[in-house]
Amino acid sequence: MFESPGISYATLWPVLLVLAVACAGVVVEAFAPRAARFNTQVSLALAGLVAALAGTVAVGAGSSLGASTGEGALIVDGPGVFSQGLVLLVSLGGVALFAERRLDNGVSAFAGQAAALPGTPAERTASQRGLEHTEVYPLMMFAVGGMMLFCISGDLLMLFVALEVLSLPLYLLTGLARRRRLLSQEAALKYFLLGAFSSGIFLYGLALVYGFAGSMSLAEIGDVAAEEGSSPLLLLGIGLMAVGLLFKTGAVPFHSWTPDVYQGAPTPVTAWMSAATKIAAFAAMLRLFYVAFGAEGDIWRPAIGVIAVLTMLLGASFAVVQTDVKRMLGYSAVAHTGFLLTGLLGVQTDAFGSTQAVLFYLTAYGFATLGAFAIVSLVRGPNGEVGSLERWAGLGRSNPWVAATFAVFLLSMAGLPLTGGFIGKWGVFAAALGAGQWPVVAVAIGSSIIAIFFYVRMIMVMFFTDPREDAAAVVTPSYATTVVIALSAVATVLLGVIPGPVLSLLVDAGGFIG
Amino acid sequence: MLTILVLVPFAGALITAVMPARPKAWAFGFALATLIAGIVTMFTAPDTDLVWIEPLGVHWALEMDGFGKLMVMLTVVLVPLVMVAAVKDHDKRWYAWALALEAFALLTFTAGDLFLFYIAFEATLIPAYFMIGQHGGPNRARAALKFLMFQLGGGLVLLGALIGFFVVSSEAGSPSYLISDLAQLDIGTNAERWIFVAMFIAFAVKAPLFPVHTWLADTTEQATTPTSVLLVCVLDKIGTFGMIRLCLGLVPEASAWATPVVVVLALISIVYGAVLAIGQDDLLRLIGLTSLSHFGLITLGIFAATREGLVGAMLYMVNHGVATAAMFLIAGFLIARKGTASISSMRGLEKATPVLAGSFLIAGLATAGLPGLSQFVSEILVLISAFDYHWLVGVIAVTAIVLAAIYVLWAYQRIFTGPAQLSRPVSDLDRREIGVVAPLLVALLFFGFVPGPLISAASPVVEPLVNVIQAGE
Amino acid sequence: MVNPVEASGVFTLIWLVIALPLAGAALILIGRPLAPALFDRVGHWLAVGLAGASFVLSVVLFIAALGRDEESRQVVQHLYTWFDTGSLDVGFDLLYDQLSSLFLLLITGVGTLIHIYSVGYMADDERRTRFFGYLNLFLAAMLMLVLAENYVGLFLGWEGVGLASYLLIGFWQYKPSAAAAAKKAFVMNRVGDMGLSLAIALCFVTFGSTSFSAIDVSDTTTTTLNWLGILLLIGACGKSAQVPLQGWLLDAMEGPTPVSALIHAATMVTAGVYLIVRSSAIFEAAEAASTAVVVVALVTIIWGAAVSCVKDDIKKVLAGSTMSQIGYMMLAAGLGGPGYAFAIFHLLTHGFFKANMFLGAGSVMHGMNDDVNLKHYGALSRAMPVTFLTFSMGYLAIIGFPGFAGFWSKDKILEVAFADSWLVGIIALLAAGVTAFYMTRLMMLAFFGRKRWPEGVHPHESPRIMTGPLVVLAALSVLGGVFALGGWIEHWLEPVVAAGPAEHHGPLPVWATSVLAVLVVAIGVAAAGFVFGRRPVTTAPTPYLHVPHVEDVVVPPGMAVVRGTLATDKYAVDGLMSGGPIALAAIAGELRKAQTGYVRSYALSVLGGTVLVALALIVVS
Amino acid sequence: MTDNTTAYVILSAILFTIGTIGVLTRRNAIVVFMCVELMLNAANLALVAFSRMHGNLDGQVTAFFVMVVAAAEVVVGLAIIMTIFRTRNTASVDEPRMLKW
Amino acid sequence: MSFVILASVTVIAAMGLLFARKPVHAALSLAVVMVGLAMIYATLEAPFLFAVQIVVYTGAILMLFLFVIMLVGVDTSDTLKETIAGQKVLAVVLGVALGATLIAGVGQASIATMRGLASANEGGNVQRLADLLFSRYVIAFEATSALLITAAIGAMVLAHRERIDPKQSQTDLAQKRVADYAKSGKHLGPLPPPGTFARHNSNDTPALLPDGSQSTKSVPAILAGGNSNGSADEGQGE
Repeated sequence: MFESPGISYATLWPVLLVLAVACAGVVVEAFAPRAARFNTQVSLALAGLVAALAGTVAVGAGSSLGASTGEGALIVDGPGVFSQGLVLLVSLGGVALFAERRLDNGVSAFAGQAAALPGTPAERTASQRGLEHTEVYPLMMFAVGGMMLFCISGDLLMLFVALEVLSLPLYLLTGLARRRRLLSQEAALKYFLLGAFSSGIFLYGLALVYGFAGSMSLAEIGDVAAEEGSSPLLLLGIGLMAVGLLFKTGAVPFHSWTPDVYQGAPTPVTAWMSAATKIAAFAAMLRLFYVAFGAEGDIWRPAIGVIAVLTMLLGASFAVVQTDVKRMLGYSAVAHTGFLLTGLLGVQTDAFGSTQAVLFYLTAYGFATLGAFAIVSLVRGPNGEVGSLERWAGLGRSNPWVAATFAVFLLSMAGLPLTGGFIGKWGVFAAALGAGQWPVVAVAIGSSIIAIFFYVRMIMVMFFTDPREDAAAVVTPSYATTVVIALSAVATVLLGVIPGPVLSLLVDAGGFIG
Repeated sequence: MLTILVLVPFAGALITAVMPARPKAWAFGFALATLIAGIVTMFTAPDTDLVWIEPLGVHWALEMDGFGKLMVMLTVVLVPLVMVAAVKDHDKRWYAWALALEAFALLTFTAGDLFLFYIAFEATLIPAYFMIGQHGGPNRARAALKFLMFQLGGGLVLLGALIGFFVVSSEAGSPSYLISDLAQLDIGTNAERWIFVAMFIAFAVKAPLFPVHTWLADTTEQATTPTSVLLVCVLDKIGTFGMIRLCLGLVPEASAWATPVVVVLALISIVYGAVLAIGQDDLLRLIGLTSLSHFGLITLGIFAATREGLVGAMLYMVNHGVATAAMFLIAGFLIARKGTASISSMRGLEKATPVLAGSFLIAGLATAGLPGLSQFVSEILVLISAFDYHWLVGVIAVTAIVLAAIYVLWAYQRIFTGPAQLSRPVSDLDRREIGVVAPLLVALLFFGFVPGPLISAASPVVEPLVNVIQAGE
Repeated sequence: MVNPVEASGVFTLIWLVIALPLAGAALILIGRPLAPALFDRVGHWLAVGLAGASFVLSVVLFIAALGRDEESRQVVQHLYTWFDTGSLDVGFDLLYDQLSSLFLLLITGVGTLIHIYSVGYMADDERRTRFFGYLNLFLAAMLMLVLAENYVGLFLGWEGVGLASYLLIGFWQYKPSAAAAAKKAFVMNRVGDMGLSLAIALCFVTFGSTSFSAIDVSDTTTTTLNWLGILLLIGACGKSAQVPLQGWLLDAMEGPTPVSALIHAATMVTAGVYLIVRSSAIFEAAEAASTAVVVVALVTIIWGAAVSCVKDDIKKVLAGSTMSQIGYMMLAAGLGGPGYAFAIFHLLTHGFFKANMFLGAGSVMHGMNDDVNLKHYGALSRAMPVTFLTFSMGYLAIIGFPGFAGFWSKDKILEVAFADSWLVGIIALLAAGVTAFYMTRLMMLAFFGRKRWPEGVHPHESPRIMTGPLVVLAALSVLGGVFALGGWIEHWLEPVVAAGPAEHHGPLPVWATSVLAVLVVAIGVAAAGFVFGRRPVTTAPTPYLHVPHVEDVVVPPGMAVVRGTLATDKYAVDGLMSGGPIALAAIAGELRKAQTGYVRSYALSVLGGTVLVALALIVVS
Repeated sequence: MTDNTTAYVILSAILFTIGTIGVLTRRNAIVVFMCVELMLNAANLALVAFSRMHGNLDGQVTAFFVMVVAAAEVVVGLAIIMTIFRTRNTASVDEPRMLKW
Repeated sequence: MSFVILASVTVIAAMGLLFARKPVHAALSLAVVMVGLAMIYATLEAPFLFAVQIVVYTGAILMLFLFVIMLVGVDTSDTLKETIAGQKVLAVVLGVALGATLIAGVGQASIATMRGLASANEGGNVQRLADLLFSRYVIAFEATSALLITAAIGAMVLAHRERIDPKQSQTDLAQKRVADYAKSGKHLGPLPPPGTFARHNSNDTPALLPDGSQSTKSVPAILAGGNSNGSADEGQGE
């Protein structure tokens, strides 16, 4: 009865490597002396990610693309590998941001002693001694591994496990901020409780889908669904599973955690998580919806469309009234989810279809949000990062380069031409319009206008407003952060100016397969 | 060659931004280089067509027909002039932005690819935003924001049209954004109309037309006059440029379908803008609002879609650019002297500043369409075409000439005439300022009597458009 | 009908007629700021010289034209193509024909005289040079107006004279009243220009060209022609100060007196008459339009005369009279047929005697320290003998004293009027009487009676340079009738105005009209003599006419409209545009309260979303 | 012993519903979390039932995985809850609400 | 019949989660649910899960819950009074709506009768599960290791206080005490143990000193500030 599963390690090794690095990190944590841990962990993580990235590229270029492995548990197809690569790229940036220790007097953004109570002598001692939790790197690696699995999951079970693998470290990382511990812990609690709640819903949907199809494999579900047509069981399953994924991406009305968590989490975590989670979640969502539920497209598209509309409108509108930069970017992330969902409404085509559109959007958005939050972490006052929008006034004069770079990211998020965000926006709108979803596109355009408002206002505040007395100042970061910001900016611009190569790559990568 | 035309100012912008010493001189040098490049391209300008973003069918395609030449010339001539005008109270950032604006504006006017056009169309806004926001009146930040919001709003609507084209083009085969390809495209009536509406909204915001004009006066009030010149005289032209190039050029049937509505909007703009201008106390707002009226006339000429109308509209775009530039710059010099733009706080300045007053009057009368000054020719052509379209349209449009006389002369009367009351000495235009204004005034006079070169540039472009439209009807 | 030949010989110099004064204007206006001292010394003589040169050239051209056959007296000179859109071809073309030849003589002749006069009149003005620049500019524009071969060219001159008029009325712009008057003149002229602009448009739409020679009424409906005529009439009303666009002319007297003489009496204001005569081909075929011209003319005749009766300002009396006289010309033009020629005839004689009287008035003011109030005059005949005598010539001419220029020209018009209808004739006739009345009043108050001079005023005769032109113009006022000898002017203009044969089917014989006119005039003079000669009247005999002018009716509500529009724009239009974001922010500000911070609320929204999604999927399927 | 799958699924749906309502109404974080566990258990029940219905063991395997996942989740969750409790001295989920609007 | 009984028991026990005031009671009712479910699994031909459910879920996970409840304080009880306006009503309405939708959906679905697992379980349920687990689901299985490690790290990070200073030995402590006494005359003897002379014996009840006043030092810092008897003006006796 037992058949050895045909696992193609040639295509899987990048994921396994990342997970192995995570385990190695744990070992390091256990045995390496404290002084050596930071450097070891960071180099380990960077090396692992770089190697995995190289591996992903090799897999992407290799001939085995499109094969399923582990008896269908994982599908190593073009879009999947692309999103894996993307996750790895932003995670590289994430590691660099995690490792930033120059901003806060030689310590990182993570708590010195998470177990020490906020405001106690123990906490102060930990801070003074420069303690930090180097466990964040293995945690992050686990999350990255989970995300990579999420991108290529070929069955429901894998999807669920990967979801948890990527989520649990995120819950933990959210609660590890060095400053504003209370906010951070609150964010962690909220993220965790809601995450668990939504994964419960997701799981129930999974059960229903399984009940309908009798199989966990996405492809088989797709076949059964195409054969038998829609049953309430399947539809309810789709709905509940969608909720789980929409929660992860932060779509309205499942978005409420987003601003709180984005604001509360340590900024490097926010930066990385906002980019990476969204990439992984959308990759999984695209696969799930196109491969398993493709036949029910006519049924779920209206619902997703309504959610997209709500997400865009509310995300953008709420962002308008924010006074905290991180929170504003959090709501902006919600709005972007809406735009991405617009892209989801399209169909997969041979040429430029919704898969390409969404993935490109994710690329552009990933770099922009990574860079933007990285800059947020630079802008500080006496008590750490300055979130208050008003205190950013005049930054364009005191630090023109930083402000200008931030403006580039904002403009990209706003979707202005010559930035990646524009092509991304163009793409998702085109995908949706091509599928005849013009009402959603119309709303999307409307909410883009709203969204532009707060991005542009931010630029106005930085460049055209006189600084206040307690204005924030920019702290010079280490090379790590500088490089991340610079590369993100370059990528953002390049994606706008010469998007051709990436688009061609995506077109060549084809669509999601089962 | 056309690529160079675009790249020169762009490179100039970058260099100006980083140049530690004498950045303004560098900027001016680059503006002059662009002027030279512009002149050279008048004669030898092979079209460029390179594939840019293959999956989307986007090309780096540059081409320049007679109409494009007119707009390019207007741009490359105005930029050095405003740079001279701006030298005193603008820093190097402004100069860098101005060059960037020039680069993108030139790109818009020469784009042979709709996607490229759109990118340049939107990209112009960033320099403009910073130019408004960094120099000018106390409320400039808000004005800049308002400006940008209106423009980007319009731009996003245009994006809808852009995507619509892509979808149609993809369905027809391989996608292409080349304007020449799109013109061949068979778009369904319904889609064509929607595309038209989207494009028109964008261009109406840009131009501007009633009722999406409200950013205009706020912007011109707060921005410095050199900025306003670039905005109103160059940037806004993209709106009407787009109406001709894209609305008439790509979706002629829909244009014909929408003409009644457009004409009504244009008429409202003409009268409304002029009436608003009459009621202004702020000189810069006044000048800004006159443009609303003029853009109404230009639009009217475009959509009347006769030979006279189109030629007139194209000429009008150039002439309005020159005349309004002169108005703005002179007003700027005046305001620099008085420290305020409030008309009611000026009186009897003619005595102290006869040259300034005279220049203002000439520019103002040009704006009012006095024969012998360049704007007249375009205005009469537009009026003729409007009358040709429907006599009532002509009758309403013609009120512009009275209203224009009122706002120009009343402003002149309030500012320059009456007993001189000078709390502090006010000097007349100096050499630099005359150097800025004189070329514009000479151009106004010259093209008033010899508009031939402009017309011969515009005519070949008009011919096919008129044929298409008449065939469409 | 205009059917010209190409320019040759001396006629290739037509352009120079315009170019000379234009060059003067350009030289002076640009050169003065560059070299003030030089131009202050010679600028005015330069202007005089160029105006004179232009006059000489005009005379030469006239003589040359006289020497030509009737067929080749219409000469067109194509300078260059002004603008050509493919369908609309407007050349920068000049047309020298019988009509423009007379105008050339009048404009350059009277113009030169007034230039000379101004040298004296403006001697003390520090901006005199610029004044001459403007005068030259005016001449150039006026010449362009009458020499243009098409309506667009005419419009160029038309607006050019408007500009010059604006500049000159407002020459003393430190006076707010002058500045306001200048603006008013220009704006009201522009109201007329709307008509002319539309006429150009209609002309193009109808005939496919704006050239005079392209006017061909044979293929055109009467309705179109009537509209064309009415549009032209509107244009003419503005420029020629005809009711209802007459209001600016009285205010225009704020300008220096030579300006009033040249522009607002002799030349520019008659441009409307020129326009109608030039468009005679259209009016001949457009009966309703012609009738409209007649009606406007009659109303203006009465209005102008009435105004003149009650004004105490000497220049305004003359201005009202000008209106009235131009009304006569319009009347003649509107009546058609030989009337066109008579209109031009009266235009010429009026140009002489009215310029004469204006300059005389200027001379008086010069002596009276620029006081214009008739109440402060009196008994000036001895203080200023030359002025008095020359003014008297003008006076006799205008009231139509037999033998004087005005007699002949007005007589012709009365003939035509009576030929048309009793009513028209009688109104014209009575107005002639009123003319005699108010002019006599002016004479009595200014030159006779007691001295009413304010203190410190010592009237004196003007210098020779001013009286010289007065004498010349006085002579012309007397002798202007020569044009009518043997119906010369009718014959001369016949090829242009397309007049029918001069037939008289009037109810009265020609001689009876003349006699009646003389009688009525005599009564008018007598009445004035009776009223003002016997007792020292120092106030106007009737209460000021409280008839509102058009602009008084239009401006206040106009400003209300402006204010209303401003408010609309600020609150309604911009409110809608910019208020959207504000409303959105307000709504979002309220809605975001849903983000309570309670994790359970968040969970609630997740659950709510779940229920909705689930239900939606079920429902959709 | 019944062969009717529907009954099991309905039971699981009821448990699931109770779980969700509990999450929304209970304030003690631990209890809230227990309700989440109830939801997972409900899903497990459905999985096992469906597994039997379809005659394959995928559902059972999944249920097993869910238990593993739940175990890990519980550890992490309780750790977070403990942290909050130690800081604030309360396990109420309503208490930490500095992040809002 | 057994299903009906088990179903009723589980549902009633599940209701306990909604209505039990004390977390402990909730945990215990959850235990009942889990055991009930385990029995249902047994009836559903899932003997392995039956065991795992009891061992892992009831035995491990629930014990963890209980443990934490102990840490947090067994006494703490939830008031069931709702503080967020409309929350309870909406929660019930939406929850019931969801449940109704699910039940209706499931009811409508044409669910086949059970095929039974006889063939699938051939050779033993555990063996067949293992076959699947190590073939088709082996990657997921591996991935769960990541989960478990994450959980372990998480617990360590959040709960473990790393020792920063070297541990003080008895000698060190004694020397320090004496030094303090020498310097500031600080009490040399041991602190009173908690609960001494007190009416309650929980950790957070301060000891009463012989003079009847309370000693704050007797309460662990972590519990100080909680609701104990007479904490309002503690320490005044010293």
